[in-house]
Order: sequence, then structure tokens, then C-alpha cells
Amino acid sequence: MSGYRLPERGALIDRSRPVHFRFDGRPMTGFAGDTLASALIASGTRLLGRSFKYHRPRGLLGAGVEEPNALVTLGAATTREPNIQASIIEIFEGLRSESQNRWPSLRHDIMTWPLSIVNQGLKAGFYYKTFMGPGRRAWDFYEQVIRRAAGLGAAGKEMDQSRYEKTNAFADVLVVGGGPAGLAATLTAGRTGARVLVVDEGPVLGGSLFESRATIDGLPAIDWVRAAVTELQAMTNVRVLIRATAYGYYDGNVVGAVERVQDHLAERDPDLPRHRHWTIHAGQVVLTTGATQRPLVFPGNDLPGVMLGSAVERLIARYAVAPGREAVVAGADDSIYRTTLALVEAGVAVRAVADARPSPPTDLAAPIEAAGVPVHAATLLGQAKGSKDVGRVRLSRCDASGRPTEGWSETHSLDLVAVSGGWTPTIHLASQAGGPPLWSPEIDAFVPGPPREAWTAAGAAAGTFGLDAILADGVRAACSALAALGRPTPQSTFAASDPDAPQMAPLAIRATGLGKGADKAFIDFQNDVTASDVKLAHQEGYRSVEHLKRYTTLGMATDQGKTSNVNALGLMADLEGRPIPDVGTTRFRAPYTPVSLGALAGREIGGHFRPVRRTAMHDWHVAHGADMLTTGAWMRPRVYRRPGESVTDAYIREARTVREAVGIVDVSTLGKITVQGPDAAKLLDRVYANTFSSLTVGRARYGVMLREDGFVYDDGTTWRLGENDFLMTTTTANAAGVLARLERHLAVDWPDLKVAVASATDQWAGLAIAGPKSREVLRTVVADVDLSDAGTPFMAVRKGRVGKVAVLVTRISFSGERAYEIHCGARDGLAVWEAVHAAGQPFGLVPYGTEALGTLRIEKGHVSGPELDGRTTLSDLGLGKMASTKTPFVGRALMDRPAMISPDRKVLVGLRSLADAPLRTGAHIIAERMPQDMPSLGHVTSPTFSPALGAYIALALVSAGRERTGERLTVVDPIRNGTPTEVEVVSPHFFDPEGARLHG
Amino acid sequence: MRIPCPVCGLRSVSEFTYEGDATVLRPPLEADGDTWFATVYERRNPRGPHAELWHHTQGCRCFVEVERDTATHAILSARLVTPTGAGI
Amino acid sequence: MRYSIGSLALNALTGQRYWPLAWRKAEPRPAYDVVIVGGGGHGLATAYYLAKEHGITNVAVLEKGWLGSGNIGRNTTIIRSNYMLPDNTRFYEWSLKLWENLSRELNFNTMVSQRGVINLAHTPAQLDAYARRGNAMRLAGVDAELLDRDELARRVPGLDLSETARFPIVGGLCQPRGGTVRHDAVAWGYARAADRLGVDIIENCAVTGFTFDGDRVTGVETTRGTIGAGKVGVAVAGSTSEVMRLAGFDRLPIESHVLQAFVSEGLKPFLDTVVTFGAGHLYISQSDKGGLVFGGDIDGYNSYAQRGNLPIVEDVAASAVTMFPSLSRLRLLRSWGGIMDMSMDGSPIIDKTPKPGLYLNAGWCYGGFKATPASGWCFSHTIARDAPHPLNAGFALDRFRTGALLDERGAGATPRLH
Amino acid sequence: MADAADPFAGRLAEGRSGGRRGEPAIVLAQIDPPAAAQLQIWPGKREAVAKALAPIGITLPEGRDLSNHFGRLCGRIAPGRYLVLTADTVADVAAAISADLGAVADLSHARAAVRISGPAVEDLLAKGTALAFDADAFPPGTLAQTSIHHMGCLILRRSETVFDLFVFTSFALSFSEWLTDAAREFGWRTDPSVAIDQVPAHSS
Ligand SMILES: Cc1cc2nc3c(=O)[nH]c(=O)nc-3n(C[C@H](O)[C@H](O)[C@H](O)COP(=O)(O)OP(=O)(O)OC[C@H]3O[C@@H](n4cnc5c(N)ncnc54)[C@H](O)[C@@H]3O)c2cc1C
Ligand SMILES: NC(=O)c1ccc[n+]([C@@H]2O[C@H](COP(=O)([O-])OP(=O)(O)OC[C@H]3O[C@@H](n4cnc5c(N)ncnc54)[C@H](O)[C@@H]3O)[C@@H](O)[C@H]2O)c1
Ligand SMILES: Cc1cc2nc3c(=O)[nH]c(=O)nc-3n(C[C@H](O)[C@H](O)[C@H](O)COP(=O)(O)O)c2cc1C
Ligand SMILES: [Zn+2]
Repeated sequence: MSGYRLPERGALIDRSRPVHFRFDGRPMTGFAGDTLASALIASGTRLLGRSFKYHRPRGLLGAGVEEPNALVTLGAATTREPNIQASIIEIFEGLRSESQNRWPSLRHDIMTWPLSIVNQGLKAGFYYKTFMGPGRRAWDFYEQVIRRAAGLGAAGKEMDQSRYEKTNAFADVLVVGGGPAGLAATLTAGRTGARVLVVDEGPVLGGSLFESRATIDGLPAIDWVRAAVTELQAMTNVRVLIRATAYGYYDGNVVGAVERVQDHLAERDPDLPRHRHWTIHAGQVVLTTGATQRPLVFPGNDLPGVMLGSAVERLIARYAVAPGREAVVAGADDSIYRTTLALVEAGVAVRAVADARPSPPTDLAAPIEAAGVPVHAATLLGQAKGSKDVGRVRLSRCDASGRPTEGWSETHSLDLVAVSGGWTPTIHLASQAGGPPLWSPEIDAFVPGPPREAWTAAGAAAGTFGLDAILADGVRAACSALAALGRPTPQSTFAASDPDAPQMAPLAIRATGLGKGADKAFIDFQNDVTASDVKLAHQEGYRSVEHLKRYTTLGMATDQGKTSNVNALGLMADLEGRPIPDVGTTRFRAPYTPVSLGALAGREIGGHFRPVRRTAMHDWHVAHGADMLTTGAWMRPRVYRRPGESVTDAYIREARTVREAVGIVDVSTLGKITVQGPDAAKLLDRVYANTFSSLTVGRARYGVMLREDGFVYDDGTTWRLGENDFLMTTTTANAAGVLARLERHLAVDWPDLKVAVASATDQWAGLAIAGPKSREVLRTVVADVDLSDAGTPFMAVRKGRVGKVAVLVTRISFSGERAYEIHCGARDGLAVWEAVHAAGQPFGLVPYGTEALGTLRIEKGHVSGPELDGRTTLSDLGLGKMASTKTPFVGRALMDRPAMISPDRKVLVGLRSLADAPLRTGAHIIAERMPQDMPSLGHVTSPTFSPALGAYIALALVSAGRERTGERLTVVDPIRNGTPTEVEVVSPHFFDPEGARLHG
Repeated sequence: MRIPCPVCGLRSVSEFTYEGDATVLRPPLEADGDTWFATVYERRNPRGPHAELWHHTQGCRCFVEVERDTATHAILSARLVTPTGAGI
Repeated sequence: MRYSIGSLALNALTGQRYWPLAWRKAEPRPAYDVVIVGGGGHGLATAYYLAKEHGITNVAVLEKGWLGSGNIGRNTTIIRSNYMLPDNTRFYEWSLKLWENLSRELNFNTMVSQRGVINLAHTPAQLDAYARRGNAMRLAGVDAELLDRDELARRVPGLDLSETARFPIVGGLCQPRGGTVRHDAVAWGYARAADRLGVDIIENCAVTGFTFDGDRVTGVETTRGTIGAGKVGVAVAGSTSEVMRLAGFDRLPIESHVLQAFVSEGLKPFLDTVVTFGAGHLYISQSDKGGLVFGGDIDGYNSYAQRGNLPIVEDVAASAVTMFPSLSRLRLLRSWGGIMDMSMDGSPIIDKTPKPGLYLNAGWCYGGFKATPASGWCFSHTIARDAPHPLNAGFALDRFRTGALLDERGAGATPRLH
Repeated sequence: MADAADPFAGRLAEGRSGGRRGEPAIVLAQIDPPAAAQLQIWPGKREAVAKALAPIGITLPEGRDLSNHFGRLCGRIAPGRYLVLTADTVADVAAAISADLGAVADLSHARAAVRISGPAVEDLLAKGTALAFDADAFPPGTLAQTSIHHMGCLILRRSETVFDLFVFTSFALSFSEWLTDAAREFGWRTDPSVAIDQVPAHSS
């Protein structure tokens, strides 16, 4: 029990609103405004987590997004959320949190003990050197064990019920970070009337000003913040987003941000999202993201109770929490004095301040010494000891460059150590959108490199320290953004007076107290990477910072090295004897802090993953028992099952009815493209392998298109409705692709052609009516068309009416039967369908689905999607004769390359099962009954039971297949445990090869 | 990434379909196999400025020739590919 | 020092004092029998097999950055041989066989984890297409099985198998021997093993030109001086066009595209296999550290930038949550990109070039990690014998001219579609 | 009961949802399907076409603006390409344009339309598409083509707070699902259907 609540202070908490929550099942109380970390520490809990590898006990290190240790799991079942930093969770009534990576409990973790024994072995790279045997699959075994020990929290497996929204925002100036620099920038830009968006990840604007003792424009810092916020809220051109993290900087000045809308609430509105993703399109971006304090690297530096000075300040100022009673403060930059003052003022007994620099800044040290706290110059924190948390530290002397020297040392008993290893500007976004960061020796850290996008960094993020300078920097950044936008730049100043303003340069100290027998000195706390791991990586040659990272996992934890990277690079640079800029830093990547996948996915999940396309007759199909099947974006009826029917029963019945009487099928999903203009026929001649200019008005023709590489792309009929007016149909799958091709040809390749194309797929609803009685049905329902063979011959296109609805009647057959298609405006589709359906009843008409459609076309040997698989040529498909020999067309130049005309190509054939057993799509064809290690001759593309032939048949692509006609081959389907089936190779035109029925 | 469509203005890349190297011009259809082979298969694929076609599929459906640096994704210029004086 | 229980114990007791450099920091020598350009997986494996299988040890691998900085160091680590076209099935199956013994072969634990690779099918037609592929594999002696929904529910808990899904899952194709490998370890393991056989591995050495005697290549110019070479093998993945241009090949059937990948925060075991989504584009597995590693489509434009844009990030997240609804509460930890050498038919090239002594290994698209051992095996053979190995005979550079394409997707000469 | 020919399948017929915090901030109204045609003008024929269209009350607009002549709307969707929307018929447009001037494709059945209005209307659209809708960038009378949830969408701003949206007919149901779900946090209700030439207050 070492932390406690202070009677005063706590800018963010509301003492009148106690909040009850649980940690590892224990009921606890905090105040509204507390973070989980502050509330836990206030109640004396400081053991908050276990480390990744060694399961070491850990407390809070930082108080913001840099926190590596205090990860907890929130919620349960549908709300379970692992790996959340206790330092950023705002508590609410009923919050449930659990510690992670420990068993059976956080205090008594069974893994701690064995791991502390073997930990000499568990050094960086350990896994690469062992577990290679015995036996080839030994790793599979070890891996199971290791995976269980690794990982952090456990994910839920239940569906999340929350909503996630995504939205877009536009801003002239986006300001990321609402600390003093960000506020100065926002005010400056906002006052000019520019559209400004400011985002801050915290629950309030103000950033580090909450910990500041400064005055700005005569007001205490916090009051100035309040005034600024009030002013911004009154500006209609300024939008403020809090609890919103700008996590990624993308090309074209697009910034991704996630707003946590309701995570802090006990009562959540189900209509509001949990998180909202913002895609921000910014003219200019001002990055005022502040800086992160680094820990010191010394043995025992991970003991609970060793904290960053900034975290200590935050706990005191924002939450009125003192994290200990007796403290030592150590570091090598001016911030340790501010931390010390904060502790002293909070009533914590500070035993000593250790400043590694040879002479401390007198102005800052004086008030501290006046308060009776000894300030030791040239002093390092040598090591810390304790069992479950920190109990004592040893201070020792160092030389002017921070290297330990022999002699004086002093030991203090305490329960709190506040450290500062210097400040690292938060350059994540700048680095994502800029050149490599630059090393600044003055502040011993990297600052932003040259921008690649339109941004300016300011404040601590740009390496500027001292409140006055930071405010001025914010103004400067806003002005340069406004200038870049071509807007006038205002005069704007904010005057600060800061008693804690830094005075002296920091000193770089890398790692201290290492040596034989010393405890581990951690650099990356979460991933348990120690100073000696860095040394080992160096020894084994993993010296590039990127190798160091990958070999030791340094910086790869959830905090992405926010507190560890610079310490590690510094150590590696020392080992290499090279300056840090030569060593460089690892690459910064989005996200800056972890982002929920829900926010990135938004509402495009589950049933709404992609939109659905429905034909006008969709509901009719469903109401009439259709099994609807996804075909790309469309839904199509597969079969209309009657009670007791299987899919097979249904399609056989439907196909048989078509051959014997009549059936209708919804063909609305076919792609339709208007092709109009004086050069329309010329365009069609070029894009189809066969000729269209010779087509007369009122007629349709089947066409096949190739890709430029000479393989078959698409097929369909195209109708000439007028001299300059064609309607092209495409396969359902390629409708969009064909249109885009035509547009490309017209815009880019042949701009001289006067042709207009437009997608008309949605304009038309269509049905095909097929069967010997199709004409009789139509005669009762279609008006204004002469349906005689002379009036409407095969491939004729006629205009007529069904009731009041204007329709196009085309005599086209995919089934080999006498057949027609009727197309009408989409909104009339259902009426026409119902009219034809009703008219057909006396003739035994049934609706049929895609299965029967397939059966009918397979019986006729017509190719479709499974045969047009992007690898087949015209001649493979038996369509070689279609290719025009007169007019050149797309794909012709490459369609006869040697391998594309080789005699052993897989070509279209028919297969007839000799065994009264079904053939299945994807089954292969071999020469003998040998399912193993037999070269496959080809595969079954489209099988069916043929009611017309009373046999199982299939279309197939078989090597040199046409030469094999009459041969017996074997169809094998090992993956589905199919029995090998003997088949005969036959012509693909199984049924009515002469086409007599077309006219029947 | 945002692409400046000369017709529609600055739009998200997700509205466009990439159509590749704009310097590869289609030869006449009657050109020989070698010429078409080069057109269909061979690309300079430079690191640096690259002239490329983008189809504004979810917008005006025009083709835009964009010069873009493939090393940085910076967009250097954009122009509409369209029959000259197309009834604008 | 061999990695063994003994050496581990010795070092544990002596403060890890005796571990040597994993590979020497070699300085370039004036000339080598073979110079391999590109210190990625393929270049390193090639050097290793040149030394090991062909006795050619006077070899240098030149890497412009740090070893493994290219795609070997940034891929989603999936290995499998579930290809449909015979040339691919045979080649990738040989690769899988080499993977199965790789850790012991290299004395470096590359963590080959044969946890199975499952491709989900969302329509009967898609399942049929998988059956076709699975049958092709089975006929070639490769393991494959079709899974029904019950089996999927058992093997992949958390998967959305509901009927209300936009694209309900109807089944899947599984290759049980497929899985994942610790990608960086492959680079380091090959480097260390090649180094032990005498190969010089030279980092921070970018090739800036080639030297020729007539048409015959005689060496390379680099940022660390000119290096003579009897033969030069180029295996630079995404940089193929730029490097080959230096050798006079201005145009190749390749475009460089960016592919992004993602990792979540570490989790306790959540997913024990590799799963791919068939209705969108997503593949996902869990690393041994606990992060869910996933990727999707390429961004779809030429790029050398190793980073992509938001639309793909959002699309991948939507696919991931659609597949595993509970993922919405998990968080993305990091995203990155790599430069794919997308070939015009989606299959690789391992071949001699028209210039004597110059060999090319390229066109790996997003499938080249799994190819690493076989690629090195075949490329070293092609270089050593000046003739392709039967396994890479189909990966000829002139196949685009002859039309003997290996187009698994049937998408034609549009790299972004492969 | 939904009208059989209603591409929204009744989804926008009557209802309200969300907005427990007061009046719905989004109002949805189906637009009676207008007649629509795509007009393409051959190079150099703009003036001739303008002349041919004048007698039937259609004006070719400039830039992104929409022309509105007694309720007959015409918007430029690409250079040389226009979309005519009108409550009555586009047959006269086809008749007015001879083959040497351009081509007209009747798309009257190809699109479903919905009018959205209310104070949250820009916020609602911002969820679907990355277009700046503030009044300087997108004033009343502006037309834009974009996509919302993978569906092509034509957006007309009719007034400060009124937008007309057109989507492909087959996507209408999915689109309305998107719309009503995205509007939930603002609260929405439906109004009776309107005609395209029914001009909202403060319209252009
Ligand atoms: C995000 C992502 C996910 C992927 N997922 C998978 C997967 O799951 N399964 C799979 O099988 N494959 C996958 N891949 C593909 C696979 O990673 C690559 O195909 C494969 O790694 C390429 O071969 P490589 O290892 O030799 O290439 P690289 O590692 O890229 O090696 C090429 C090397 O050449 C060097 N180089 C370039 N130019 C020069 C020069 N001028 N001089 C010297 N050196 C030079 C580069 O620096 C680089 O190190 C993925 C790729 C990415 C990017
Ligand atoms: N040596 C020192 O004493 C020392 C060192 C560093 C900083 N400081 C103090 O820190 C302050 C620096 O001011 P400042 O304005 O530059 O920084 P700041 O730390 O006050 O503000 C940065 C703000 O940006 C937010 N932020 C960071 N990244 C973000 C992101 N990606 N998305 C959304 N929000 C994000 C942070 O939460 C924070 O509120 C000064 O008051 C200075 O005195 C002092
Ligand atoms: C299989 C795999 C797993 C990874 N896991 C992590 C991880 O747990 N934490 C992390 O920070 N990065 C992880 N990364 C990403 C790397 O940090 C890095 O982004 C990637 O290798 C590309 O390098 P670059 O970002 O330096 O360009 C992983 C990468 C791969 C390929
Ligand atoms: Zn456009």
C-alpha cells in the first residue's frame, strides 16, 4: 500500500461522483475522471501486470499512451477487450478489468519462478538456437507450449454487439494534439475563419498544461486552457475532437483518426457508435503531438514503484494521486526539478534528487534545496532493489559524460522512484509522412525529418521546449499552414511565464550499473528486452537497428517502443562506437497507438459486408420457393424447390419441363451496355472476334470477345436496334469489366470513334422463355409482334407490348429449344414476369433457376463461366471458326502464339458417364484408373444429369480432347472420395446437334 | 491517396481503377505479334515519376493520365484523356 | 559454433560470452565465381545451395541495405503448395519438402509450423473450383482435403458460419502441411549457413551497374566498388525492373506494386491455423508471439514506397471482422508494406537471360516467401549448370512470347489482378 | 404493403428510428422515379445540341452545376456527357438529338432516387463518401458522382439541407439499408414520396 489520494488537486476528477469498478474481481472505488491506473494507485494497488517473457511483476511506468506495463482486459464475452493500457481507461460505474498474462493470480504467477531460473538461457535469439529436434516435426510440439506462454490478453470469441461508424472530414488546417502548441495553433488559425479541426487523444484539451505551474497571458495555465476551449467552442469554423487519436498519416494529406465515443460511459446509447473512424482530408496539418519521457536503464528499473517523472506529475496534478510516500528523483534533464517540486508540494518525502549533470541548474535546484531536499550533482541511479516492488535504490557518482565512477555511493529506502531519461519528441505521424528523422544532439533525441506531405511540426514534437517558445512555435506553425493555403497570416502572440522553464541542456545517459550479478536492466519493458540483450545482439552481429529490433523484439510490443527505442539505439551506438544518427532509428508505422479493427471496418461487416443486387423479380422468386444463390453481387434463383424435392430433383424437373413444355428464367442480371453512334458497328467489329457491322437492324448475334492477350474474355448476344444503336449483353460476371474496356478504347485507344456507351444493366429486366410451347405462351401475352417464324425468325429482335408495358422480344436460345427473351424497363419487370407466368400456366410453364439453365446449356454444349476461365482460347472452346479473318480485332495478334495452338492443349469435349454415376465439377480426367501420380488430362467444368439423354454428362477441358472422341477415360475425384467413373469422350453437342428443336 | 480528377476534383483513390502505364499506347489492331507482345507484356516500371492511367470508375468514368512518383506517391500532374473538344 | 543444447548451456553459464557473429561482416573481394544480387530469401538460399549442392563457394551475396530488409522481412509467412497448374504444384511442393527439413538443414530454428492452410469457399461454385485445385494436388501427390462447415467450426472457432453472412461459408480447402515460418529466421538461417560454407554476405552494398564483355556479363558496379563475377544472378524481388535496367533490360513483364500487411496486439492462442477468406481478400494466422498477422489485396498501383493507403486497410479490417466477428474489439498494432514484383501472369520467372552469365529470378507476386527454398534450389541449379532445373523449366522468361502462360487466376496480363 | 415495383422494397415507405434525443435530424423521401437519359455530344456539336434542346426546355449546364429549367434538370457528368432528369419523359430528348449530334440512352428505369434532408444531412453523407459538402465547396445546384458503400451514387444538392441521391435500381434496397442504418444515430423518419420537379424550399 503506497499510493493514496491527496486531499487537494486533481484537475480531472470529480470528488462528488464516486465510481465503483472491479479489478481482478475485487470491488474498488475511484472518482469520475480517474483513469483505471490512477484509481488503482490511489487505492494502494501498484502491481498491475506481468511482463511478456519473464512474467515479472510490473507497475505503472508512464501515465499515458506510452505505458508498456499496465495492460488489462476489459469486459467479458461480447465486450471483452484485451491489452488496454490502464493509464488511458477512464473508469465508469460497473467497469470490470482483469490483469493479464498470469496464472493463477497476478500476485502469485506460477510462471515467474521457472522463468527466473532459466532466464540466463532465455536471452534474445534463444528460440533460433534450439527446438530443432528430435524428429522433423519437433517444433510443432514446442510451439504449442511456447504459444501458450506467449501472447498477452485473451481475445473474446463472441460477436461484438457495438456499432462502429466511419466518416470523412475536411479541414483547411488539421491540428493534431491539443497541448499548448496545439492550442496556440488552433486559436491562431481558428481566429482567421479557416476551417480548423483539432484532435486530441485525451479526454480534455490542454495536454501537459495540466501539470504546469506557468501562467499564460496572465492566467494560470489551466484557466488559460479553459478560456481557450470556450473560445474555440464558440467558433463555427472550428471542430474539436477529444478522445480522438490521429493514428496514421496517408498519402495526399489524408489522416486517419479514431474517436472513442462511448468507451468512458457506463450507459451507452445503442444508436451511437462505440468508436468513430475519421478520414480527415486536410489542406495543411500542424503536428503538435508533444514529447514522451524516457526511463532510465539500470538494474531493477522495472520494479513497481519506479515511474517516469511525467507520470508522477500527472497522477498528482490530474487525479490527486500520490504514488508513494518516500521518493528519490533521478535523471539528467531539467524536468526532474519540476517533478520533485510536484512531489514535495504533494507532501511526499523526497529523499534525494540525483542529477547526472556536473552542475545542476541553480534556479531550478534552489527552491528544492530550500525545501530541504538534497540535490546531488554528477549522480546516477545505480540500481534499485525490492521484492514485489521497489524498496531501495543506490545512488553513485558519474563523470561529465555520465559514465559511472568509483567512490561515493548512497542507499535510500523508499517506495517511489521518479526518473527521467530525457524527452523523445512524438514524431510518429511526422515520420510516417516524411523523410528519416534527424538527430538533435541538443535535446538528445530525434526530431522530425523533412516533410513529404503538407505538415509542420511544432512544440515539443518539433524538439522545442520551454512554454514561451512552444506557444510561439504553435503560432508559427499555424501561420505557415495558412500561408501555404494562400490565406492571410494573423499577428498572434501568447505570453507565458513558467517558473519551471528548462534552462540547461540534458545529458545523455544510456545504461548504468550493468555487470556481473546485477539484476536485469530493462529497455523494452513489455517485451522484456534488457541491456544485455542488446549487447548479445551486437555480439552476434545483429547490429543494424532493424536487426536489433527483429532479433530481440525491441519496440515491437503494444507501445511500439515509445519509451524504449532511443535508449536502445543509444546503447547500440555506444557498442558500435558510432554516433546515433549513423545508427539511425527503426521505421515508424501506423498506427501511432493501437486502433480497434471495428473502427476500421465500420458497418461493412457481416450481412452488410457488400451490398446486394436484386432483380425486379427477386421477391417473387423467394415467395415461390427459390433457393437464392450469390453470383458476384447479384442474387439469383438456383432452383425453385417444391416440398420434398432436393436441388437435384428440382433442376431435373425444371429442365425436363422446358424440353417438354415451357419454362421461364430470370435473365435480368446479364450485363447490358448501350453502344450508340455512327461508329458503333466499327467498335463492335474491333472488340468482338466476329463481325457485327454486317448485322442488320432488328437482328441479334452471338459474339465472343478476347482479351488483348488472345484468350477468351466474354461472350453474349448483341442486338442491333437501329442503324447507330446497339444493345450489347455480357455475362453477369463481366458486365462492369466490359464497359470499362469499351470506355478505355473510346477514350484512349480510338478517340476518333464517335460512339457513346452506357451501362443499361439496371435499365432492363429480362426473362427467357424456352420450350416447345414458348411461342404459344407468348401469343397469348405479347402484343404487336408477329411471332411467326417469318415475322420473328431466329435471332430477330422485335418491339412489342405485354399489357401496357413496352417490351423487346428477341428470339435467342441458350437451351436449344424454341426460345425467346423478353426485356422491359426494370420497374415493369415483375408485372411482365407475372403476366408471362400466368399466361403459361395452361401450358404447364414453370420457372427455372440457374441449375436447370446450366443443364440445358450443357446438353447443347454451350460454353459459359466455367469454360471461360481466362485460360481458354477460341479454338480450345471449339469456337475457332468465329474469328473474323477480314477485320482485325482485339486479341487477334496474340491468339496464335505457339503454345496457344499446341495440339496437346486442353479443349472442350463432352463426357458421358458410363457408370450411371454423377460427374462433379472439379473432378479430373485421367487415362486409367490410377488416382495417384497420374498426369491429369483435364478436368470437368460443367456436369449435369441430362434428363433429355437420361445420362450423367459433362463438359470438360481435356488435353487433345477432340482427338480422343470415342475414347474411354476415367474421371477421378479423390478430394471428395469419389469413386472413379468411366466416361466416354463425345462431342459437346449432346442434344439435338442439328438444332432442329430451335424451330420446333 | 487522392487523385485530382480534372472533371470531379480531388477524390479518394478508392473511386478509381488503375489502368497502368500510360506511355504504352495501343498499336493498330493489325500490328504484328511482336508489337502487341511488347504492348501487352513489357513495362518500364520505373521507380520515380510514372505516367499512368486511372479510370474514374466511381465518378465521371473518364480516364485521367496522372504523373505520379512511384517512390513517394506524390502526384505531379493530372490531365484528362479524352477526344479533343469532346462537346465540352 | 553449432547451435545445440550443449552450446546453449555453455553460454548460459558464461554470460553468453561465446556466441560468434551469426555471419561474418564480409568485405567485398575483387571478384567471385558467382555474385548474387539481393540479400533476400531467394538470393541467400541461392547462395547456400550453390555452395552446398553445386560446390561453388566463391560466391558473394550483395545486399543494398540490411540483410532481409526486403520482402523476406515483411511477409505474412504463409507456406503452402496448394496450386492448380502442374508447374506450380510441383515446384511449390518441392519447396514445402525443403521447408520440412530446413531448421535441421541450416542448424537454425526457422520455426516451420505446419498448422494447415484453409481457403474458405462461399458458393458451391467456389467450392467446386477448390475441388478442382484439390484434385490437381492429390493427383500430384500433395495433401489436400475439403472441409465442410462442421469441420470448419471445429478447426476455426470464432469463424462466422452463420447463414446471415453476406457470403455464407459453405466449406473450405485445406492443405494440412501448409503453415507458417518465422520469416526473419529464414534470412538469418540461410545467411549463417551460407557463410559457414564460405559465401561472403555483403550488406549495405547496392548494385549500381553491370560490366560486360560484349554481351557476356563480367561483374557488377556497386556502392562499394566494382566486383568481378563469372556469373551474376539477380534476385531482387520488387526492385527487379530497376536492377535489370542497369543490365540493359529496359522492359520486363513485371510491375512493382505495394502489398500491405498488418499485425494485431499479442493474444493468447486464438487461431491455430491459417485461414483465407474467399469472398474478399484476406489471409490470417497467429504468430508465435501472439499477434494476428494478416494481409489482403495489393493497393493496385505501381509503387516502390513500401507503404500503402487507407482503402486497403479498411477493406482488410472489414474482411477480418466479417470472418471473425469478435475481432472488432481487437486492435491493430502495426501496418507495413512491401514491394511486390507482380508478373504478367502471376507466376515467377527463374531463367537464364539473353545475356550470357546473367540469370534472373523474379516475378514472385505475393507468393514468393513459400518459394524461398525451391527458388534457391532451382536458381542455383540454373546458374551452376547454365540450364534450368526441370522444376523451373516452366518459369521461362520467354513464356510470355510463346504463350505458355502460368495464369492460376485466369486474369490475363493485368498484374494488379494476380 | 410495398409496391411491387418499388426498388426500395418498402424500406422507405414509412418509418422512423433512432433519434431518441428529440426530433429526427434526417428526413428521407422516395422520389417518384424520374425519366432519365444520358446524352453524349459528339465533338464540336455542343452548340448545335444546345439549340436542339432549347425548344424542349433543356439547358446544357456549365461545369458541375445543374441546370433546372421548369423542373427539367440537366447535369454534366463528364465532358460532352450529360444526364437529363425530368418528371415526364425523355422521349423528346431522343427525338431532338439526331445521330450526327450525339446519342441518347434512355435510363429511366436504371436508377432509384431518394431525397434526404434535415440538419444532419451533411454528416450523414460524410459517412458515405469523401466529398466536402460545405456550402462553399458544394453549393445548391451541384452535381457529383461518387460511390457510397461500393454503390455508385449520383448526388444533387437541391438546397442547403436537401440532397437528391440516385443509385442503380438493383442496389436500391441495399442502399436504403445503408442509409437508414447510417442515419440511426441522428434519428430519421420518412416523408411521402416527392417528384423530382417538386422543388424544395430555397432550392436552386
Ligand atoms: C506484405 C507481404 C506479405 C507477403 N506474404 C507472403 C506469404 O504469406 N507467403 C508467401 O509465400 N509470400 C508472401 N509474400 C511475398 C514474399 O515475401 C516475396 O515474394 C519474397 O520474399 C521475395 O523474394 P526475396 O525474399 O528474395 O525478396 P526480398 O527480401 O525483397 O529480397 C530482395 C533484396 O534485394 C535487395 N536489392 C534490391 N535492389 C538491390 C540492388 N540494387 N543491389 C543490391 N541489393 C538490392 C533488396 O534490398 C532486398 O533485400 C509477401 C510479401 C509481402 C510484402
Ligand atoms: N524538459 C521539460 O521540462 C519538458 C519536456 C517536454 C515537454 N515539456 C512540456 O510539454 C509541453 C509541450 O507542449 P506541446 O503542446 O508540444 O505538447 P503536449 O504534450 O502538451 O501536448 C501534446 C498533446 O497531443 C496529444 N497527442 C499526441 N499525439 C496525438 C495523436 N496522434 N492524436 C491525438 N492526440 C495526440 C497528447 O495527448 C497531448 O494532449 C510544454 O508544456 C512543455 O513545457 C516539458
Ligand atoms: C509475421 C510478422 C509478424 C510481425 N509481428 C510484429 C509484432 O508483433 N510487433 C511489431 O511491432 N511488428 C511486427 N511486425 C512488423 C514489423 O515490425 C515490421 O513492420 C515489418 O517487418 C516491416 O518492416 P518495416 O516496418 O521496418 O518496414 C511483424 C511482421 C511480420 C512479417
Ligand atoms: Zn472524375
